[in-house]
Amino acid sequence: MTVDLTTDLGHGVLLPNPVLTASGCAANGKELHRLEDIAKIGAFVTKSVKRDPQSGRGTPRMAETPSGMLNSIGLQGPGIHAFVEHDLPWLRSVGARAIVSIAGESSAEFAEVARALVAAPDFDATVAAIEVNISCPNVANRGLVYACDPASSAEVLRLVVPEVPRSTPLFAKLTPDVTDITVIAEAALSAGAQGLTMINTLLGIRIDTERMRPHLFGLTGGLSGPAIRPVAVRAIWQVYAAMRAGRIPTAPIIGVGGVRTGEDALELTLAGASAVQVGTAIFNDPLAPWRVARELGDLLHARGIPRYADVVGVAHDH
Amino acid sequence: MTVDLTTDLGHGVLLPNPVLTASGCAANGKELHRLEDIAKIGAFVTKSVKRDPQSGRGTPRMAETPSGMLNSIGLQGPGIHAFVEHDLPWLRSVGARAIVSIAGESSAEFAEVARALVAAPDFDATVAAIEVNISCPNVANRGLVYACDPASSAEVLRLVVPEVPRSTPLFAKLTPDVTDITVIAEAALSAGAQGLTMINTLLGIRIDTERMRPHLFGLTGGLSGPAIRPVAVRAIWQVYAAMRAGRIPTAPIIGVGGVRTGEDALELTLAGASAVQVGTAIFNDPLAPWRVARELGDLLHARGIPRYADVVGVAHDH
Amino acid sequence: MTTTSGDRLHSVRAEVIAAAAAGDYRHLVVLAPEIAAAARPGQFVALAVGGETSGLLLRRSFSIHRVEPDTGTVEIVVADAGPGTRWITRLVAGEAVEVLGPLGVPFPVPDEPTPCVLLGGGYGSAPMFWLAKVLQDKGCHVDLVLGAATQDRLFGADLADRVPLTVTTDDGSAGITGRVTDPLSDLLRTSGATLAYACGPMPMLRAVTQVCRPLGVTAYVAVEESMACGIGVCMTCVLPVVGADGVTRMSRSCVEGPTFDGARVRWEAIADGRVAVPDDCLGSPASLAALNHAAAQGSSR
Amino acid sequence: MTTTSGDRLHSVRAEVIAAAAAGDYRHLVVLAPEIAAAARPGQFVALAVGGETSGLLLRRSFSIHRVEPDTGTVEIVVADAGPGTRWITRLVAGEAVEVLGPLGVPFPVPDEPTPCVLLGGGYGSAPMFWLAKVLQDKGCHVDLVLGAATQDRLFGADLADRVPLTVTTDDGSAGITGRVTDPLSDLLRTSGATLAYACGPMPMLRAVTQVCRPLGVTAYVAVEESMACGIGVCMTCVLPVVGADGVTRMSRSCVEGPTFDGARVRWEAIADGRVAVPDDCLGSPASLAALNHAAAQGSSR
Ligand SMILES: Cc1cc2nc3c(=O)[nH]c(=O)nc-3n(C[C@H](O)[C@H](O)[C@H](O)COP(=O)(O)OP(=O)(O)OC[C@H]3O[C@@H](n4cnc5c(N)ncnc54)[C@H](O)[C@@H]3O)c2cc1C
Ligand SMILES: Cc1cc2nc3c(=O)[nH]c(=O)nc-3n(C[C@H](O)[C@H](O)[C@H](O)COP(=O)(O)OP(=O)(O)OC[C@H]3O[C@@H](n4cnc5c(N)ncnc54)[C@H](O)[C@@H]3O)c2cc1C
Ligand SMILES: Cc1cc2nc3c(=O)[nH]c(=O)nc-3n(C[C@H](O)[C@H](O)[C@H](O)COP(=O)(O)O)c2cc1C
Ligand SMILES: Cc1cc2nc3c(=O)[nH]c(=O)nc-3n(C[C@H](O)[C@H](O)[C@H](O)COP(=O)(O)O)c2cc1C
Ligand code: FES
Ligand code: FES
Repeated sequence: MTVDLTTDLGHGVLLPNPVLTASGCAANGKELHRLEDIAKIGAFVTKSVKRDPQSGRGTPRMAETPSGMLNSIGLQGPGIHAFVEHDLPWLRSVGARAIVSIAGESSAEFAEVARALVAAPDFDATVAAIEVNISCPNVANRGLVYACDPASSAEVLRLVVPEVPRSTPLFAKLTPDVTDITVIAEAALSAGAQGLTMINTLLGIRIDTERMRPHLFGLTGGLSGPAIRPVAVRAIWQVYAAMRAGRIPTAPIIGVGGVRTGEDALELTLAGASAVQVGTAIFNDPLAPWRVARELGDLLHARGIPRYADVVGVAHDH
Repeated sequence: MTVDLTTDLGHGVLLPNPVLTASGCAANGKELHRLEDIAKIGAFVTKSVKRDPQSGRGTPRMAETPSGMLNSIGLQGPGIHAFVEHDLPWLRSVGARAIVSIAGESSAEFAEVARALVAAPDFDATVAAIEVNISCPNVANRGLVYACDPASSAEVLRLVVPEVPRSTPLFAKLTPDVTDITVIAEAALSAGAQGLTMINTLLGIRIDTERMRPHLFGLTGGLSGPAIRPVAVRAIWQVYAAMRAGRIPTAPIIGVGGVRTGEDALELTLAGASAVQVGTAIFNDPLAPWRVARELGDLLHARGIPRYADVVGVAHDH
Repeated sequence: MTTTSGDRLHSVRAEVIAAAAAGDYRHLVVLAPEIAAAARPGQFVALAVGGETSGLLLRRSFSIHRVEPDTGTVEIVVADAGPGTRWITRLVAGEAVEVLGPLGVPFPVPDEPTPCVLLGGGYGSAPMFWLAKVLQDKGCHVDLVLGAATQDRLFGADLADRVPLTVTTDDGSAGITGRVTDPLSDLLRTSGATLAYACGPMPMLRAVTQVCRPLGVTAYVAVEESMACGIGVCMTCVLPVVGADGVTRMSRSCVEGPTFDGARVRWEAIADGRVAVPDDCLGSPASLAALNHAAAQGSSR
Repeated sequence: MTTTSGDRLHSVRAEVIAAAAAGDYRHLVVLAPEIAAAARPGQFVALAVGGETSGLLLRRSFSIHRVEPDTGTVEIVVADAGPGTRWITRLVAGEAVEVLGPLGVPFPVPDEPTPCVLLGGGYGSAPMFWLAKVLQDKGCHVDLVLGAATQDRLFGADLADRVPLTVTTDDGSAGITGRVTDPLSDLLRTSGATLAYACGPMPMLRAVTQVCRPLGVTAYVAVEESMACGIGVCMTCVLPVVGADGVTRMSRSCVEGPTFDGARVRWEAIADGRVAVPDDCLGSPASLAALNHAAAQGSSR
C-alpha cells in the first residue's frame, strides 16, 4: 500500500503532500534548496513580505527558551517589488509551489502588496495560495495586532479579496493571543478568507538576568517551537469544532506550531488541519520538512490508513 | 554579605523569602513535608478548594509535552469544610505560612468558601493571604473562565472582599488566555483585589495519535512548566508596566509559570514580581521550592545585591 | 499489616552500578543507600530522565525489583516504552541518575504464615521475587506465576530458584500457552492460598481479582496509572477505590497505592486506557449535580 | 577570491573520534567526510545539542579548527559557555552528534603571495592555524598573534610550529601582558602586511579594524552573532554591513559572513551586547518613517 498524501486546500489547490514550510522559518527557498529539492515540499511558504524593503529590528533578535525560542525579527525583507523580481522567478525556476505570505502596517498596504504580487509575471505559474499574515501590528490601531481584533482582521481581508483571483485562495494567519480564536476565525472567513492558518507565535518576553534588562532588542518576541504545540492543537480543535457545529463557515485549516515529527503533523491533522507547516524545527534540522512528510506517510502506512485526507479532523469523531 | 530575601506582599504580609509553592502542585503540604520542612518555604499555597468535596475528572488527567505538561484534574479536593477541619490545623501545627487558594462555580460559591475559611479557628494564625483562583470555569456563563472576562472577574472579587479582613490580602489569579491581560488586572484590582498572581496555565489539547482521540479524559488541559515561562514573564511585564504608567492601580504581583531555577525566579522578579511560585518543577524535583530560594539568594549574592526587594521590576529601568 | 507511606522520602543523585539486558528489558542497579534501607516490596522509585538539557520534565516510575541494604543498591527492570524509558535503558555503569523513593504503599504482608500465590505479568514480575522471599521468611508457602506475551518479555524466570514456578506466554514461546491468570484457580485450590499478589497490566489485575473474589481470596494488586509527581501532590494518578467506610473516592495510586486490595478497586470504571468517575464516587459530577438540584429545591420551597 | 556560500550543505550524524581537554577548552574530532572535503578556513559547523530528549532546540555554532579530508575528520574547539556547550564538552569518543556544514563564507585568500597578520582571541584562534597553512601554501608570509584573558584560555600556542608567533594575555600569565591588538601595528609595519585576519570577540574585531584601516590594511574578521539556524533562513544573526553599492544592510552573518571585510561593518551600531539598526540602513525604521512622511506630503499636495 502506498499512502496517498495529497491534500486539497480548496479552489482547486491540490498539494502532493500536506507538509509545508512555515513563513519566516525557511526564508524564500534558496537556502534550504542547498540541502534538498524544495519542489518536493507540499508547498513552500515564503517569509511575510511588505511593500517596502525592511531592515527589521536590532539584535538580539532571538532567545532560546525551553523546547522553543523567542524571535523578534521585525519582518526583515526585500519588499514586494524585489520579491517579485528576484524571489518569485527563482521559485518558479526550481518548480516550487509557493504560498506567498503578505503583511502590512495598514490594511491598504496589504492590498497594495497583494496587487503587486498578483500582477507578477510568475504569479499564475508559481503561487498556489496567499497567506495573509494578520498576526502583525496595525500601526493605525496603536500597534495592536490585527488578528487580536475581529474588525481589523475583517478589514484587511475585505481590502485584499478584490485584488486576488478566486482561484488563489487566501489563508488568514491567526494569532493564539486572544480570548476566543473562533471569533477572529469567523471575522476573517466572513470577510472573504478561504482558509485559516493557525497559529502564529505567542507573545513572550525574556529577561537577561545578567544585565537585568530585556534580552531582545525589540523587548517582546514570538514564542514558537514544540513548547507551543498543545496551544496550536487546541486552537485548531476549537475552530474545527466550531465549523462542524455550524457556528462559523467551513474552510480548510493549515496547522502550524511546534511540529517536529510526522507524529506531530498527524496530531494537528487529527485536530482538524488539512495541511501542516514546519517552522522552528527547521532550525534544529534543516531537512525537517522533507523528513516530517516521510514520517507522516510511514505512520499512516503503519496504521493502515490509505489516504491522508481520511484522517483530517477525525479525533472529533472519537 | 547575607542577602535579605524578605518580601512584602502588602497589608503587613512580610514573607521571609519570596519563593512559594504554586496552587495544585504541592497539594496541602503533608506530602512535601516528607522531604523538607514546609515552614521554611516563603509561603505555602494550597490547592484551590471549592465548597463541596470534588472527585475531579476521569483519567488520563495529564500529558507530558515538550518542557511542560497538560493537566486536567478538575479541582479534585476535600471541600472547604474538610479543609478547615483537617488541612488548616495541620498547616498550623508545622508552623507553615499558608496562602489559601479558593475557587467556585459561581461568584456566590467563592464568597461562601471565603466565609468558611475566615471563620476557621486557625485562620488568623496560619493564613497570610487568600488567592482567588478566577482562572476556573464560571458555570453560569457557559463555563467561560471568570478571568477571561473583566465583568465576571470583578464580580467574584466584589463578593469575596466583604468576607475577608483587610489584613488578609486577596490575590486574584489570572489566566494568560486573553487578548489583553491588563484589562482583567484592572477589573480585579478595581473590584478590591489587593494583588495579582500571574499566570495560570494556558489552554491546550493533546491528541493521542495511536487511538486518534483526545488524550485527556477532560479534552482540554492546562499547559504549565518551563515551556510557558516566556508567556508568564510577558504577562507580568505588561501588568507591571501598566502599573508604572499609572494606567491601572499599583499592587504586588506574585509571579508563576515555568520557574525551575533561582535564575528563573530572578527573571520573573526583574519583570515585576514581588514573589514567585514554583509549580510543575516540583514534579521534576520535589525539593525545588527550597532549592530555588537557595539559588536565588546565591545569585543575588554573586551579583552583589543585598536585598531581594531591590530588584523587583528593575528590568523596566534598563 | 503496616504501611509506610508517611515515612521520609529520599531524593538522591544515584550512580549506576550496573546495567544489563534481560530479555527485552534492561536491568539497572543504582547506588541509593537511603532508599535501599527503607524500601519494601511493592514500592517504587521515580527517575528523572534526559539529563540537564532534558525537555522531558516528568519522572518515570519503576517498581523496585530488589534492594541490597548492605551494599546500598536498588534494582529496577525497565522496558523501552518511549523516549523517557529509552533514555534510561541507555544508561551505563558510572553515569548518574536522579532517583526518588521509596514511593507508595508496599504490599501488605501477613503477620502469620499464610499460603500465597504471586503473579507477575511482563516487567510486573520484577518485584515478585523479593516479595516471595519476604513472605517465605515469614513462613508463608509461596507459588509464583509469571506470564508475558512472549519469552523475551518474560522477566526473571531464572530468578525463581526457591519458589515453585509456573510460566505462561501468550504465544507459547515459553511455558504454558495462555494468560498468567489461567493457572490461578487451580493453584489457589491446590495450595489453599488465601492471599494473592499481582503486578502487571490493568486487565490482568482485574482478571486476578475476578478469579480470587468468589474463592474468598484477598488479591493485592499493584496498579500502574500515569503519574506526574509520584509523591501525592498532583492528583493525576487516581482511580476509584472503595474506602473502609464504603465510600468510593478517586484515590491517588502513588501514595494510597500502588498496591490496593483488588476487591476495593472499581474495575468497571476502567476501560480502553481511560478511567471514568463513577456516579456514586464522592464529589462526582453526578453527585454534585444532585446536591445542587436538592439545594435549588430547598431554596425554592 | 571566491566564496562558497551557495554550495551544498551536509547534515550528518557524526561519530566523535576523539575528545580531549585543551586548556579551558575541549578539542573535538568528529567523522564527517563530506564536510571535511568541502570546508575552507573561516567556515563553521552547527551542532545539535542534548540528544533525543533535548529541550534545547537550536544548534550551536563552532569555527572549524581544521579538517583532514583524507580521514574525513572535522575538528572544533569548544568553550563551556552554557548548557549547550557543556553538553558538547561532555561528549566522549564513540558517541554521535548531529553536525551541519560547512557553513558560511570562508576567509578570502589572496591569489598572489601577500604578507598577512593573523589574530586569534581566545577560542577564536582555532581556525587560524589552518588558515595560516593555506596562506603559506600560497606563498604568503604569515605572522600569528594569539591572545586571551589567561593562559588557560589561550588555544593552540603549541600548534604554531611553522609560524612566527606572538602571544598576549590580559593577566600576563603567558607572553606579553596586554591585548591581542597591542603588537598589531608593529607587526604590520615590520612585515609589510596588507592583509589581516581576525577571529575573536567583537570588541577585538573592531579594534583590529581600527588599527588596520588608517594603515591601508584590509582586515577580514570572523564575527560571532547569536544564530538560530546557521543557514540563512531565520534572520536572527544580522549586523549592519555596507555593501559594494555603498548601502548598509542588516546582513546575515551565517551566510553573508561570518567573515566580513572589517571596514564594511558598522561597528558604531554594535555595543553592550546589542546591535542597533543605523538610520541610513536600507529599510530602517527611520528611513521608512521618512518615506511615509514624503508619501503623506505627496498625497496632500
Ligand atoms: C507504579 C509504577 C510502576 C512501574 N513499574 C515499571 C517497571 O518496573 N518497569 C517498567 O518498565 N515500567 C514500569 N512502569 C511504567 C513506566 O513508568 C512507563 O513505561 C514510563 O513512564 C513510560 O515513559 P516513556 O517516556 O518511556 O513513555 P511515554 O509513553 O512517552 O511517556 C509519556 C508520559 O506518560 C507517562 N506514562 C506513560 N506510560 C506510563 C505508564 N505505563 N505508567 C505510568 N506513566 C506512564 C510517562 O511517565 C510520561 O510522563 C511503572 C509505572 C508505575 C506508575
Ligand atoms: C560563527 C560562530 C563561530 C563560533 N565558534 C566557536 C568556537 O569555535 N568555539 C566556541 O567555543 N564557541 C564558538 N562560538 C560560540 C558558541 O556558538 C556559543 O558559545 C554557544 O552557542 C553557546 O551555547 P550555550 O548553550 O553553551 O550557551 P547559552 O548562552 O545558554 O546559549 C543560549 C542561546 O544563545 C546562543 N548563543 C549564546 N552565545 C552565543 C555566541 N557567542 N554566539 C552565537 N550564539 C550564541 C546559543 O546558540 C543558544 O541558542 C561560535 C559562534 C558563532 C556564531
Ligand atoms: C524566526 C521566525 C520568523 C518568523 N517569521 C514569520 C513571518 O514572517 N510571518 C509569519 O506569518 N510567521 C512568522 N513566524 C511564525 C511561524 O511561521 C509559525 O507560525 C510559528 O513559528 C509557529 O510554528 P513553529 O512552532 O513550527 O515555529 C516566524 C517564526 C520564527 C521562529
Ligand atoms: C497538576 C496541576 C494542578 C494545578 N492546580 C491548580 C489549582 O488548583 N489552582 C490554581 O490556581 N492553579 C493550579 N495549577 C496552576 C499552577 O498553580 C500554576 O499557575 C501553573 O502550573 C504555572 O506554573 P508552573 O509552570 O510553575 O507549573 C495547577 C497546575 C498543575 C500542573
Ligand atoms: S502522581 Fe502525583 S498525585 Fe500521584
Ligand atoms: S542564523 Fe539564521 S539567518 Fe543566520
